[in-house]
Amino acid sequence: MTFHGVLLGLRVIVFDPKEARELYRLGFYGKPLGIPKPRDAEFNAPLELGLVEAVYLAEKGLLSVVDENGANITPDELAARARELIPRFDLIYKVYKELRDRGYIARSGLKYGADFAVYEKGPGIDHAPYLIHVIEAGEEIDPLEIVRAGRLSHSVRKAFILAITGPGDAPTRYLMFKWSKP
Amino acid sequence: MTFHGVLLGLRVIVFDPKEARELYRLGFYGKPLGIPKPRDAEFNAPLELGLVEAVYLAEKGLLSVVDENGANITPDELAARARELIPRFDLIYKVYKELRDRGYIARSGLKYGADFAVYEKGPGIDHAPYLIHVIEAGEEIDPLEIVRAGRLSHSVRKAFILAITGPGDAPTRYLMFKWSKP
Amino acid sequence: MTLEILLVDHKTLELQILRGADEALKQLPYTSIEKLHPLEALYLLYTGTAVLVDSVGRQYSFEDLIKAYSRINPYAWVEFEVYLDLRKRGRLPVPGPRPHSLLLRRRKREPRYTHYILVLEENRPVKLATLYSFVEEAAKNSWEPLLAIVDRYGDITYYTALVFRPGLTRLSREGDSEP
Amino acid sequence: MTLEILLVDHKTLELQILRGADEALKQLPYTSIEKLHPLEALYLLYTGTAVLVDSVGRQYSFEDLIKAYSRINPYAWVEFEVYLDLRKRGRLPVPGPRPHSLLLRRRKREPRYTHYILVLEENRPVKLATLYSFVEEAAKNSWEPLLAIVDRYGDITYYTALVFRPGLTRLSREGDSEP
Repeated sequence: MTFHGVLLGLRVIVFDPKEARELYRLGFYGKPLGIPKPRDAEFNAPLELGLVEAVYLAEKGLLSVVDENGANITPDELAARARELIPRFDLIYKVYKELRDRGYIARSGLKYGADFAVYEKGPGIDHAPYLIHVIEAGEEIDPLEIVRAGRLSHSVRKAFILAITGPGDAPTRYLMFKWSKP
Repeated sequence: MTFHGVLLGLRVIVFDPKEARELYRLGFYGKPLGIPKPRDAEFNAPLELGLVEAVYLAEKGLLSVVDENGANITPDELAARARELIPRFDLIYKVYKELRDRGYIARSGLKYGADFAVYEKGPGIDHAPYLIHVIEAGEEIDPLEIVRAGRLSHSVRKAFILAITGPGDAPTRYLMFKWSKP
Repeated sequence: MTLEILLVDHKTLELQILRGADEALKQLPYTSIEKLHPLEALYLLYTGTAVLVDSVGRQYSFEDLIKAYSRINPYAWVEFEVYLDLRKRGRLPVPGPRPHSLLLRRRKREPRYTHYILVLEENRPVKLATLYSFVEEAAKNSWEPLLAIVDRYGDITYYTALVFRPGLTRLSREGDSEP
Repeated sequence: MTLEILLVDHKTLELQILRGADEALKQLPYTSIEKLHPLEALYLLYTGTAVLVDSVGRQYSFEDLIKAYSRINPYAWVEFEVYLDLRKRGRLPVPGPRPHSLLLRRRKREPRYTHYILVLEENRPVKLATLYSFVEEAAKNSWEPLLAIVDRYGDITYYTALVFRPGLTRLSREGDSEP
């Protein structure tokens, strides 16, 4: 089935509560309006999608998006919009897509200071998410990046993952770090 | 009096333990080798200065610096070295200098994920430092910067300070934020 | 439904209470009864306490109104999110003196405002001059300035702001570290 | 002082134990007795357990040796910091197979190594290829790879590293959040 969203500013809103519930149930996409921590998919509210998720669902053909005036927005147009507004959108999207395609539940890690929070089963099911920090790597990385990611992840888990990636087809490599005392 | 330091890589080391103790006592400058949290200035170890502190002390005429071979390094040469190695050195130094000149104890906030930890009396005397995040401001700021600084400061205090500054003589403006629930 | 709102102008979104002023007073401060703000109408529509019609009797849903409001205000959705969040916390916000701002009272019948809220959105840069003048305007009126920052997934974080002057502003002596 | 070290070569910092091999064995693993690494000599000088002289009898201090070591190794100071920190924690590191690396045993007399440590310094970028090959080399030898990251004020943080392969690496089921 196709879900229907409206692009309002930096967000895509699925207004129909039935569609909202189904889309959330499908893979913990989005956030129901006014419910910071949904217990389950039994809410009765519109669903708010970030642009990263919205582009992913649109490209999969699961989401059709219109603007405030009802005019259709193609997945490419949506991605162009996201690229304009979100710093490092292409890198973040690339990692998001790979993780979702592999079956992980990838959600915003923003409230933890990370790019993503990744679950194997889902929020409320897994004990705590793994935090992913997307890093653009040339040939080199400043160890400061590792320290900073560690500090941001500290309150959630001892372990965090750096997704080190580059533009285009450059493969993404993942390094997991765990704070340790020898 | 003048203290004597040796530039080794990214650090300036004051080897003489007596000088080390005096310099630490002078305003909680540096960190004694092998002592992560000094209780007082009664340690018997060399003192390690970061380049920001070292440039400040050198420009004040309090610190004379030589390289591994004993050749003299001027404050300007030291600053040039720091500028090469430390991202945003000029902005960070500008804020550090202003805070120190005003009588605050400004130390590294790196372990908290901030640029500085600022004390009125000193570490171990004040209950907890205020964390300062230096932000380069054009005309605008992404609110994301505030959220990120807040997340990094969260574990220390509810309040943190953004030092918003620009190159040259642009005045630095400080905004203090405190996490709140209305 | 006892509460009926009239959409006077499709462009400016001028709104009036057509029927049920008594009911409206249970929901809103008396100052809002004469001229309803789009955020207030959105809230009444969202909670199902009112219906919205135009002069020819056509009915408009919450979705219709938020789309229309988005056309004239790029912050429409996030402002509503903050308004809704404050209502859920039992507060009664009213639209403030500057764009994307709200004012709060301690209690419904109290004339004085206590908090001045500026809605900000991640990835929408804000002018520093705006931040400063907001904090200063709040100080002048003895309101506590609050930034409501909505991140790109709809989570809201509130921060009290104040201008810090090195050497002049005293840092608080007591610790206020998190529990 | 019973322990005397000879500086064989000023340039390469080749070092030998001149006197007090028995004393040295209390301080160092037996593998280090024949050929002393600059870090080990620095530690013995720093703790005041040894003196360092050259072939004409000139004496060298801790400061002299760390300056000399800095000339041939830009990581000299931070490597010593990590070495010292590990010794303070009761561990006995030995120089590892690659530059800026150390190996750890569980106990002094145990032949097997358990940890492989790479010293990194903030603001000194490291090649990604270096990080990967380090983690892989550790895996091949069944050593736990540890990064020792020294920040620009001398604080050290240790991280265990592993390559994560989406879809293949299992995320641990139990929570390991901080207390």
